[in-house]
Amino acid sequence: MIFHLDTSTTQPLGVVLLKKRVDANNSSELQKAFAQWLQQTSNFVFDCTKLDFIDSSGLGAIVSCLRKALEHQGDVKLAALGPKVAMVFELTKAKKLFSVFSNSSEAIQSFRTVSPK
Amino acid sequence: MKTLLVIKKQEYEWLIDLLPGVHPLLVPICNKPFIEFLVDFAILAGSDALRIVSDGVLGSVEHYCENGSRWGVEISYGSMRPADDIYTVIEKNRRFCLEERVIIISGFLFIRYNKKSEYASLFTSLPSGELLSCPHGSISLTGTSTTKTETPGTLPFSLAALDSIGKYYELSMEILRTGLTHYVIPGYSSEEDCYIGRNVIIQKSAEIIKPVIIGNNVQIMTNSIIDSNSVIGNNVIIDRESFISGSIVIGNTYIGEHLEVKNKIAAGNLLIDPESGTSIVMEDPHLLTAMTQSRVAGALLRRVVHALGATFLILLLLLPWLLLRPILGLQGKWKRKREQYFTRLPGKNVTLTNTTIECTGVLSALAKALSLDRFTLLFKVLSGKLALIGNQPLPVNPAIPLLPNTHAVYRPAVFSYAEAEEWPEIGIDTEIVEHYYAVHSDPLKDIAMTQKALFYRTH
Amino acid sequence: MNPIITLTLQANLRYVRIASIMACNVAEIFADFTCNSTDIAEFCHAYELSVSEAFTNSVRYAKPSQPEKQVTIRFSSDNSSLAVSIIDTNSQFNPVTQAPDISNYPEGGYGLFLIHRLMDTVSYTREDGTNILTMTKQATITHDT
Amino acid sequence: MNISEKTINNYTIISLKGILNASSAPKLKTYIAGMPDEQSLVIDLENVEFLDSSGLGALVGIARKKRTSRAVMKLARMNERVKKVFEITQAYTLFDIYDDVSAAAEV
Repeated sequence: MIFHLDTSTTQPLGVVLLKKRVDANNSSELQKAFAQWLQQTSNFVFDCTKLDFIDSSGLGAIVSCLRKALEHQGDVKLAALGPKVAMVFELTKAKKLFSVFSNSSEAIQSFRTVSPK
Repeated sequence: MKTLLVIKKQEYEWLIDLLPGVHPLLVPICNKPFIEFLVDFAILAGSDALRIVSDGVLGSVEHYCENGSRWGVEISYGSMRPADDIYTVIEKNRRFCLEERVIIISGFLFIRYNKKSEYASLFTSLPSGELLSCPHGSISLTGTSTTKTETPGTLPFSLAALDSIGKYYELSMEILRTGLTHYVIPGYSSEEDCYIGRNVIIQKSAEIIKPVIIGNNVQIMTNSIIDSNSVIGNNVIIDRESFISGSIVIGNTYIGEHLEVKNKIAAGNLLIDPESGTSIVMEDPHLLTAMTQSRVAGALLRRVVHALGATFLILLLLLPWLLLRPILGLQGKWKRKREQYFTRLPGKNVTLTNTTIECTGVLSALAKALSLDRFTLLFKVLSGKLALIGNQPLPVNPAIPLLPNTHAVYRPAVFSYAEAEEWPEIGIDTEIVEHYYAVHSDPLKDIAMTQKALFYRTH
Repeated sequence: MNPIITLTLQANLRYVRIASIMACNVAEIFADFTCNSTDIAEFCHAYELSVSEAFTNSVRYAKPSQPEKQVTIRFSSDNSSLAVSIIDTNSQFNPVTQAPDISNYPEGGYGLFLIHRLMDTVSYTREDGTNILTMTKQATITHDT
Repeated sequence: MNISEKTINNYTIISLKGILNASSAPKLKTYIAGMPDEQSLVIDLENVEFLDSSGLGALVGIARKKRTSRAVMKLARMNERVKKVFEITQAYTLFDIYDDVSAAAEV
């Protein structure tokens, strides 16, 4: 999990590169870290380029990140979902909760065009 | 007329990995096993005998088709070597091919036909030789025609090679959308684009949109939607609020709550995207249900409730057991057998004493009514090795060393959910029922189900 | 399980056919009352083969030091299944079996594998110096629908 | 078990009749051992009433011998009961199996 703050946008944007797996073993790690990041910004892009396995705990963690971001008037957008991960999102209807982009620069760009309040 | 089917293992092997547990020749297309389409075609073409030749294992195909008497055609089986060409195969089946005209279908092919067309007279009049071919196989005819007629310009049938999951999906959708009246499709149908099997339970709030094929013993739960272009196999449960569209749900699959299956193939715990061939395993129990349940707390509570329940039963049954066990033992009606069973943990087995009480006489009837045959097993609940109610313990089969992975939720128990629901205790239906309850139960329901199991076992 | 018949034979390959014919006949009589006619032949063949295999094994592993060795075949049944036990006094063996690697042209080692595939349950117990291999198969009762 | 022999083309046709089990398999092995190793065979199983794994083992043994001496061994006219044993053990993958003796003896 690599986190960096992108300041090229009007408001700082948290870009998170997720690791290979987000599952029952490490999903709490993501949730804990996310609470920290929320103190710096409320807008996030989760870059899923490297993510190739996700189970329901991982999915739950990502959904809970989204919920917290929404509570802070922010958003979590997803980028570069691999085929297997995309299937899990579709199957559980979680895909409808997120804006999904084919790569992270598109996702970052989308935060620029829609000016945050 | 006779028909010789030559299908090499190499041609269908790809399907084994994708849909494990079912022989590729028996893989359902619109709920009808693949081989049956060919059997139907052979019969339409006037065959009175059909031989299936392969270099792969045909055991389950033989078991399914038997000698063909069900269709009124004589079915036999032959073997070949992987390197054999079609001429060698014909030589190896010379006796079968002798004297009569033989249609030879070679390859893992689907034949598109229309049951209303006249094939029998067509095939007797066609000249010998190859009739149609495609990169993955061909259909040809031996012997000479008895009548002299003009060969028609186009034949009223065509070939579709099955060489990828995408083709399989496309073909199923093609039949579902446009070809249902061309074939014999299982199920009751009052409209030509809707087939429903036996014992199908559809909740009032569920919605079903044509064209659709639904198999036998299917449950479609509250508020779920079966959108158009779906094939639901036998013994399937579509749980609450789920949405199925343009998808094939192979038999014996459980689709959990709140799921959305769109343009996919679901088979057991596998979900396959036919376009890319990607598949994910839904072995994670949460993916089978709503995502938010707290599993750990539930598990602990369940264990406590089960242990309390078991203690209660032990106290209740101790006296009858102490009284009846020695008597029945002396009468030789108390039979015990120790066998190895799978536990929840892979690789770990548990030895259970399987008691059977011979049901003759008042005392053994009483012992059976009180479920004394399960008495000793109750102690395994206290030690946490078994649950009070759950799945029937699976015996360790040396041929299958690991727990079959169809059991995404497997909780070996003293009593089984199937017993509580009075389902037959063997067969695939049981598995589905147990699976359903294993996913849906909570500790309180478990107590109620245990009561039910105790009650039904006495009747 | 009610006992039906017990047969004790000298541990000699000469008698393997007696054992397997007997198994076939007992199975036929049993199946006649329980299953549909179509499955009888297959049911009987399973017993004929399995007993042939088990008896052959018992004779093959009999210690040559005791030439008067015997093998006992015991049949018993309940309403729907027939059990046959092969009892001998050979040394203990490991009944777990796997498929022989056919590509090596093995001349033996198919016996227990076949039994496992033909029968529903196969259990092995060792009691007071005897081996008891019990094979059971459920007579398929086909329901008319 | 009865063993009879005839010749078609370059093949010796061995016809078996009766039971092929542990007690009769040695007879078949001895019979085959009395023939030259290079002799190609067709074994006609039509009248084999019963075959168990000892019988199968004997046939597999002959096949192996013929293979090492570059001779051919084929099987012909297997009935359903015999076929079952070949199927469970997958031994059918080792043999060329014909439904007709003369077809087997041709190639």
